[in-house]
Amino acid sequence: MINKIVQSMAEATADIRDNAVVLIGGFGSIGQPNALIEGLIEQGAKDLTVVANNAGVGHTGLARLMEVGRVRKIICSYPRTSDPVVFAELYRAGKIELEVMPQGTMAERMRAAGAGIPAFYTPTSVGTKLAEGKEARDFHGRTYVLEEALFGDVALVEAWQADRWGNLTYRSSARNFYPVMAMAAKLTIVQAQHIVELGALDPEQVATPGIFVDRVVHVPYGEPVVT
Amino acid sequence: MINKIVQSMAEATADIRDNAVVLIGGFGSIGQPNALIEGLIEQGAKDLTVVANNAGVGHTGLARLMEVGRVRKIICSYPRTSDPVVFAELYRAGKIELEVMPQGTMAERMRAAGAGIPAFYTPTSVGTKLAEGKEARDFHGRTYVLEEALFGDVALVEAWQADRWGNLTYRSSARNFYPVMAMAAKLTIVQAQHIVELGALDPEQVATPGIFVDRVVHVPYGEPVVT
Amino acid sequence: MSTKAAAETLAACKPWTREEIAARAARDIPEGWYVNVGIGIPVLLPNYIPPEREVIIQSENGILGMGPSPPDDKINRWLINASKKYVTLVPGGSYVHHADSFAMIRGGHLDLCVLGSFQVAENGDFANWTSAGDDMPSVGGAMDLAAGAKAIWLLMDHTTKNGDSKVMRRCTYPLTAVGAAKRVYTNLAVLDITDNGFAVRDLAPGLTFEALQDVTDAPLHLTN
Amino acid sequence: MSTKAAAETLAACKPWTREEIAARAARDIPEGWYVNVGIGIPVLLPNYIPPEREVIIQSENGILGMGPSPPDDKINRWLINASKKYVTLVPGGSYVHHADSFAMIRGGHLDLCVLGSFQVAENGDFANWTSAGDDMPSVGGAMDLAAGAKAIWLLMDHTTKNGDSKVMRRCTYPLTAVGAAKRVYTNLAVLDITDNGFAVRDLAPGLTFEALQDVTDAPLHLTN
Repeated sequence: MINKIVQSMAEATADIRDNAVVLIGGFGSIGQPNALIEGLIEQGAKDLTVVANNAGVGHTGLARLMEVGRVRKIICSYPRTSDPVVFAELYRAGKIELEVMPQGTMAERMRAAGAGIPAFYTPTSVGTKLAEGKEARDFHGRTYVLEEALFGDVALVEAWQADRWGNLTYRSSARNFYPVMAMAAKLTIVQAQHIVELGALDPEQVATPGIFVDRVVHVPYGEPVVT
Repeated sequence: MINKIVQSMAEATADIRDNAVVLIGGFGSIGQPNALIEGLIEQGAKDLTVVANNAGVGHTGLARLMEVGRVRKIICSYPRTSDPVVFAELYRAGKIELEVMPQGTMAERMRAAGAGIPAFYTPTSVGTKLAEGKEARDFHGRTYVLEEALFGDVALVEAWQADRWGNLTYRSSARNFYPVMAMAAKLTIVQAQHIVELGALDPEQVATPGIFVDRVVHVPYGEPVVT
Repeated sequence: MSTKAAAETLAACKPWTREEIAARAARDIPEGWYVNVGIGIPVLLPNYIPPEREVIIQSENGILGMGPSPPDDKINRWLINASKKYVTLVPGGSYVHHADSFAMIRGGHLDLCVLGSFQVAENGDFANWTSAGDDMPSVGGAMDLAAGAKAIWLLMDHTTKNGDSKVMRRCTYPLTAVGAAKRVYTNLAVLDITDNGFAVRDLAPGLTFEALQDVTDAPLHLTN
Repeated sequence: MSTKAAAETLAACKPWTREEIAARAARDIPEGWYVNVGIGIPVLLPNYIPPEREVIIQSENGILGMGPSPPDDKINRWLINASKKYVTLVPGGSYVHHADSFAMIRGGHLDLCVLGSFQVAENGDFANWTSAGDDMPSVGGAMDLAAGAKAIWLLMDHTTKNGDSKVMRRCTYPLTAVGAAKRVYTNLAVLDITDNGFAVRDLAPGLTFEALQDVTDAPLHLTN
């Protein structure tokens, strides 16, 4: 019997190595995999490169991971959020690297990684500072830049429902980057609010099929708090 | 009030021009937009290039469109189906052009068209006859070929449910190419089994959001017949 | 241009408020358009679309058919907009993931994107993501939106707090996109960006063309 | 090799039937693998996976978790497999669109793809989509599957009806993929494709290594 559900955070976060590229979804405070991040802190991997839309808020979750010194570099689209105090302090002290990337390019680069597309052309950023050093090429009279697939060693996912095959649903805007991050990582680890029986999810509505999921841990934390 | 639902097949198929590239979904006999194809035959556009997975079955739908001489070229992955008699006869008589393309490349090229990606690299077909003349390039030690976006002037879609904003659901494997074809075409025309009230579709389950749909016509034809 | 000239110009007319700028732009959006609204003044825009006119608002974090803020007792805590504020979904709305959301954006399916901006130039260049001294540049989805939407409108103040024009011959800040902006709504004017540069469509009450030119770096034209 | 040699070899042993080939391959699939099965002999494979062993079958037309054919009174007329036959969905199954389905395939998420083939070579090249004189080449998803799945197994007859070997030094038909095949199940043998070429894992009942070599174009090796 296939059973991707694990019983402890230690099992969930096993095998995450130093220097890993960790994909962390969520958008603002919604859908942050904070329990998995706490588990990762406990687990101890360091020198991580994190790919996330924002650079952490307050002192929890991703911000906490940075605060305890585990993140060497962050790749994100929007570091300047309401309260990026941890990131800002580390960054200004030269203790963390920052790579800023357009949000859609970030999403598409991870989708490409998951879809076996090593590189693609995009119109986004052409003629701007963020295209400097990038290979440019014209198609049908418009200029595009080449972007390569962005792989993760690990993806940390927060889902609404999960079954033992790893099929997932999300809730409202908490879906955000997760379906592409789950595809783009070698090891996809999920914290799910609800564990359901195999067959309970509507096959038309599975947002991440289990093929992209390795481990699921039940974390019924309730409602997210916007900070 | 936005209302994409039209009352006649003539309205549905208006503005399809000679020489148009027409994307037709379905896989085998499932999800074929046969009513729209009949409407297109009535409408009269000719010298069409059709993109479809198969080259028509029997004498209905796409096969009929070819039989009445409206198709100049077909781009497909699998012309050799159970009963491609119409296509085979026209093709062997030199009356229709054929371009064979790997099925996944076909789907991804349309997805790229819809997603603003002018071109991408893929490992599919490398080292085969279908890669001849294509630009090849290595990324991280593996060879890939460059494929460009595949746009349609028109997409003909068969859906299960539709609302007046053009939101769509499909049924089981009848989903197939439709979500990407709807994105890839300038004009997306839908025949839907069921018209539902705005708000009746579960927002987590809309498979094609209305932004990709231009016109919907109600065609409650019942169950498909596998031929 | 100077602080003094700007102050005099502003004193001589009745500049539009942020709400009025948003309302002015909202009035110009036809029924049926798919529109993304950015942070800053644009986030106010959906409040001013006439209720009988259906305009479908997209939020790049995967929402198509975004509605207004919910009352406190009806908040869905999994539903926020790109500014991280609670919003609602209208009937007919749906959710997608980020790659599909930006496929809509990059693929040219949005009729309009309304953004705030630091600067805009007469060639349609605009700069809204980072200034020269910014050590924490935050681009978000602005470059994807600028490259992908069929039209870009900018909602912004006409001048900085120091009275410097933000409506320029050429942008001095790092660009968000090249030649993408089509129309600008400021607190002083509505400007179209044409092949000949800025054409004035509308002026704030009491403002003259000449007074507007006095506080504008770029040369202005009258619409035909 | 000749028709006569082949006939003698076949007469001297008990070749596996199509069903036995499928069953032999099915036995080698570990629990938990995601597997796509192509047309031809592979389509029989899911019938032979032990019921207590969970193997998840993908069909490239957007089905993950494909089950067996339904009884006549339980047909879902919107659910067919890549061979255009009615199938079922197992509990835990789900549907995706074609681009997402091929993202699974091309992205390396399938543990295995089992295909039929016209020819296979000792370097792992195989040819299963078109022959030299074919005027209607039909590739379907074979090239995407060959390029994307973690492993490719081929289920095929060892020789043509004329007794010509289909297990070759080099393929003579147009290739489906270069160096992709890892294992071959024929009516006569199970072969691994190693750095040294074909290694014989198993022989049909009554067949000797030498007799197999007699009807095989490529040199064969014994497994260690």
